[in-house]
Amino acid sequence: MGNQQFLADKIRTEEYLLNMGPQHPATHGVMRMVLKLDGEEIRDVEPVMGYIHRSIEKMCEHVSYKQAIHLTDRLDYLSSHMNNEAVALLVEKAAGIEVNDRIKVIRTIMAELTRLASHQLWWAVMGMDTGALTTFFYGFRDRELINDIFEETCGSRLTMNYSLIGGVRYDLHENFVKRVKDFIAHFKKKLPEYDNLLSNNVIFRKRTEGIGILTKEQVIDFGMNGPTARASGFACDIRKKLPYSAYDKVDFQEILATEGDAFARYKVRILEMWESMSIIEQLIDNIPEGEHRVKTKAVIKLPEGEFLQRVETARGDLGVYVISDGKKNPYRLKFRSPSFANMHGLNTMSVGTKIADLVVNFSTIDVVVPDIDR
Amino acid sequence: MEKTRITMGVDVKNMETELGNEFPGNVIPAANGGNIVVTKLDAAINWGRKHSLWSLYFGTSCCAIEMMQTGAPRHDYSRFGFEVARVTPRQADLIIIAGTITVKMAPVLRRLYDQMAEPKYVIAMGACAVSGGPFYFNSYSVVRGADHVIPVDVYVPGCPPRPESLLDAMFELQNKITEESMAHRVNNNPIDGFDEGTTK
Amino acid sequence: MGNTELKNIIGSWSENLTFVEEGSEFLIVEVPANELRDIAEKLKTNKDTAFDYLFSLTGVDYGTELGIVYHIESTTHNHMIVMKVKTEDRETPNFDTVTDIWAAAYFNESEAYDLFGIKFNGHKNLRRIFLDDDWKGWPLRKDYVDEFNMLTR
Amino acid sequence: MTANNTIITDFLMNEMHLTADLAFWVEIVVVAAVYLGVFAVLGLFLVWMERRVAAFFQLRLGPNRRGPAGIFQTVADALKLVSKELTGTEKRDRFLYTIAPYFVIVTALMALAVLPFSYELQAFDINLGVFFITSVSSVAVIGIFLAGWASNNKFSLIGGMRSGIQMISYELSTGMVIVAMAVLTGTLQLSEIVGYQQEHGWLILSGHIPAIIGFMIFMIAGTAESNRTPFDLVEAESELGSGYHSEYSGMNFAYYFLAEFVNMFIISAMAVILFFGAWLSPFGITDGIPYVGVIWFVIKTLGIVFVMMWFRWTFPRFRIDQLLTLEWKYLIPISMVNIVLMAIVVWLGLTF
Repeated sequence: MGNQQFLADKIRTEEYLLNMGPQHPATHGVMRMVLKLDGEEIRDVEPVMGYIHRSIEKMCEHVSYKQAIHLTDRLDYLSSHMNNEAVALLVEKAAGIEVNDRIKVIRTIMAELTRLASHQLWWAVMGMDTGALTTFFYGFRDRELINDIFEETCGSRLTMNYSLIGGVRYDLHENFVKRVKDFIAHFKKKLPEYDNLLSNNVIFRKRTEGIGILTKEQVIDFGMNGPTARASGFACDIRKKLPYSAYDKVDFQEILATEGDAFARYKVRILEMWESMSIIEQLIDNIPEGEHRVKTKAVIKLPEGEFLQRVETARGDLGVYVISDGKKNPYRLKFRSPSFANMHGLNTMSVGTKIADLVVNFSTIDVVVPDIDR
Repeated sequence: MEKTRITMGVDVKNMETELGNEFPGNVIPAANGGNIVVTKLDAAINWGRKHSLWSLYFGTSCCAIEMMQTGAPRHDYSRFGFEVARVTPRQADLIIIAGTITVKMAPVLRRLYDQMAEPKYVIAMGACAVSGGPFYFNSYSVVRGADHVIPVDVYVPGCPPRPESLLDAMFELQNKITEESMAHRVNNNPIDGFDEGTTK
Repeated sequence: MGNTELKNIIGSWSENLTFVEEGSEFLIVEVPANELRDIAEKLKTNKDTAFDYLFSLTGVDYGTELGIVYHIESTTHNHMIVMKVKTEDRETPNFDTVTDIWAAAYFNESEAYDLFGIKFNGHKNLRRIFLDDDWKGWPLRKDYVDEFNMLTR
Repeated sequence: MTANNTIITDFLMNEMHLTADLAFWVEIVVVAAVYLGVFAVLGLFLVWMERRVAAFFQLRLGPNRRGPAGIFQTVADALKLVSKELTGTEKRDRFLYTIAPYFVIVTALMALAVLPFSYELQAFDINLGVFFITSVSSVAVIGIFLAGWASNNKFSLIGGMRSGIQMISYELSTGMVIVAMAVLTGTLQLSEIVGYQQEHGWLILSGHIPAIIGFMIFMIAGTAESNRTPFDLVEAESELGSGYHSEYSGMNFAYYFLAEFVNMFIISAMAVILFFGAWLSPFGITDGIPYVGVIWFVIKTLGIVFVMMWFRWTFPRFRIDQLLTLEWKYLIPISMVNIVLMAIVVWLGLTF
């Protein structure tokens, strides 16, 4: 490549900084990425966060445990049910509150429905980021059905506040089972449609295969989790490793891929949607009878010490770490956010690639910005 | 019959005063719209402006999901011609603040608003944009209400508000645009004494 | 591997480590600040412990002293340990960085610096990632007072 | 001008008693005004059609509140864009910034003037018609390039650079396909191409295999030429925001917005002229009646426009290096072979 070197000496190119600023369609919210570019090749990505830092951890030090649950909805609003469940499980384990099987099964079904809704939205926006704008409307059409189910049972479409300490807020609506079954039947016909529209599209395959490759060691070293890490072969599914709620009574397969490129991360999430549907099907027919809420004291005080609860949200494992000094509000409450951990891999993934690849990589690690900034 | 107000056990008398004075920063009154004299030409131009509100691609947190749902097939705001969402503020004439505005985001929102071409409208969507929402107390980095930063035309309560209420807010804005007159709009600029919600 | 075997292995590395077991389901190791780096090095490289996954790094203000809590997990043996480091000095608290041992600490240490003011010597790009650069004070400290922005209720 | 004094000049000279050359100039102004009207109405109609077709593909209703099927929606858009403030960055290159939109508009209009809507309705019938259209549409690149450069914004600079590379490289394959069709018809004059198709049937049939290959290449390169998905890297929604026209607002942006749609119309009109017999009715049923050709011309062109809109709502976007490899390593060699193949077919007289 003699002339390449010759040209490189003759033409003096200079690197420049580009702000993929807080307001940009590819950043799914308000995240700023300062790109050091040489032409269209990316030399370095430095994310600047904090544009939606709402100091939730400081607020949690002033509110009681029951009130802290309602703040967790606004963390990762696409898996709001799992966030509530995380704090509820922590307090129940720490304060020794026993929940019956019905509550566990309801929580698991709701968690899987939220995961489906989150993956649908991810797929919709992933298609938009690569340029196929129709996927946005297909994804949201199916998401509306889940919103109807949530609205009827939990009362709200997005930030549910459904699970509380010691159970769930309302009992299941009487046509909840019918609606969920209709949705599963509908979505089983529609998911192959997603594959025909985007997954098997040759341009999409060209845009995602071999892009942003992460090996298993890199993923572990960066502390990444969720479908992004499972695409590189790192088995980090908390539902399998430390089963909580009704996950021990359900047999499902943890999806692992080995290539670790953008298409592997895409494929893992699509297969996870099938797994979530099979989990719901196993649970929906035999929801045990019982109280939907166990009696708890008005003001719950945790004993001295520190507690950790890990839950598998749609983006990865959310860790809630509480240091309690026996009073009614936590001394220190830390949310270990999955998207914040996944951000570490972005730089290694996109150095040397083009801006279009950065957009694809960023949307395959499926980041929710308020989950990062807390 | 004297209208009774349901206050649900909150004694409203001193609640206003208690909240009133400690509301940091001052609120910028929205200036455009709301006067009587509308000429034939205004009516035609207002009809055009009213029915082609192109919103800016701007969503910070949870309300952005509900804004997307409004664009989705079921609630579909493309029936009214809103679906052209422009990415650059230059070509947008409606900014829907969907989500919380933090202290670090306020100058960015301020600059976006300045970059927009003149007949520009603002919808504050969700409790966070209206008044700081769930982050009103004990939070050190949230601007309590987007009207500290830019003048807001229509407020949409709810956390997050349903897509129908966002559509209703857009119709509210359309009604406001119909009575707008170009003479009134040009001379006074509402943003002389603006504050970014950080200075006292 | 249970807590007791872990305690024996790690206890053999240096004397001034204190182990705490009650009040938490994992073994807590309190490490003095100057030995942080080599204990972390040993935790990762030792075959029996093999702690290679830094789950989370949390800054804590214990009232008089500032501390960092490391939750480290081993992906091969599937056990977890909690490593704590404390310092009395509240004006310029600093610890050695662990970013070259676990890359997952890169943004977490910036967050601890941003919200608690704890510096990490050797960290490549320690900056405030969540707040403005000219923000005065460290918000998550217990003695942080901001009468304008914060309405405490 | 086919005949030296057409209907308009006769009307002007007899009733209005104007002298010959004055009538000639007045006629030019009248025709220009008509074409400007056609340009505006066409732009508005195509924008409305795009939004309805998009809604049709995306399971939603699309604009249907303003007028019967929302047809006044684009009128409202136009009214709003007219009355918008013209903002722009402070340190923009003022002269180039204001000139840029007019390049795109003027070239779109010039190309529109040459199209043979029907036997009588053709403003100019110059004898290198097709060559004139391609050369004029290649001038449009300057408009986009200048916009990218002059608006002092890194995103539009990248958009402008991308448009420069893409438009220039895809003109090669369109040019070669036109050369192949010229080999078949033996002429570049539009009316003679249509005349040839009147005797031998539509070129896509008479030229069989090389014509079909040429049509496919032309459709790919044409979509790239008009910056539409899957080649819309120039104003890639998710990467560069609004690409080269992100600093244009109000009427300047409206020029780019309309020009993009009219370019799409021109590309599909060229495809119809070169392959599907411009205004010829399918089996010559209505060829005799004057002025009816327009209807066939518009129907066929809107058919191809629908196909181009179909591309937009199904395909994701290329990356810049994939786009260039597709052109330089695949389309150009194939179109060269296509010319040789067409030459052989014509030489052996195998055309129908």
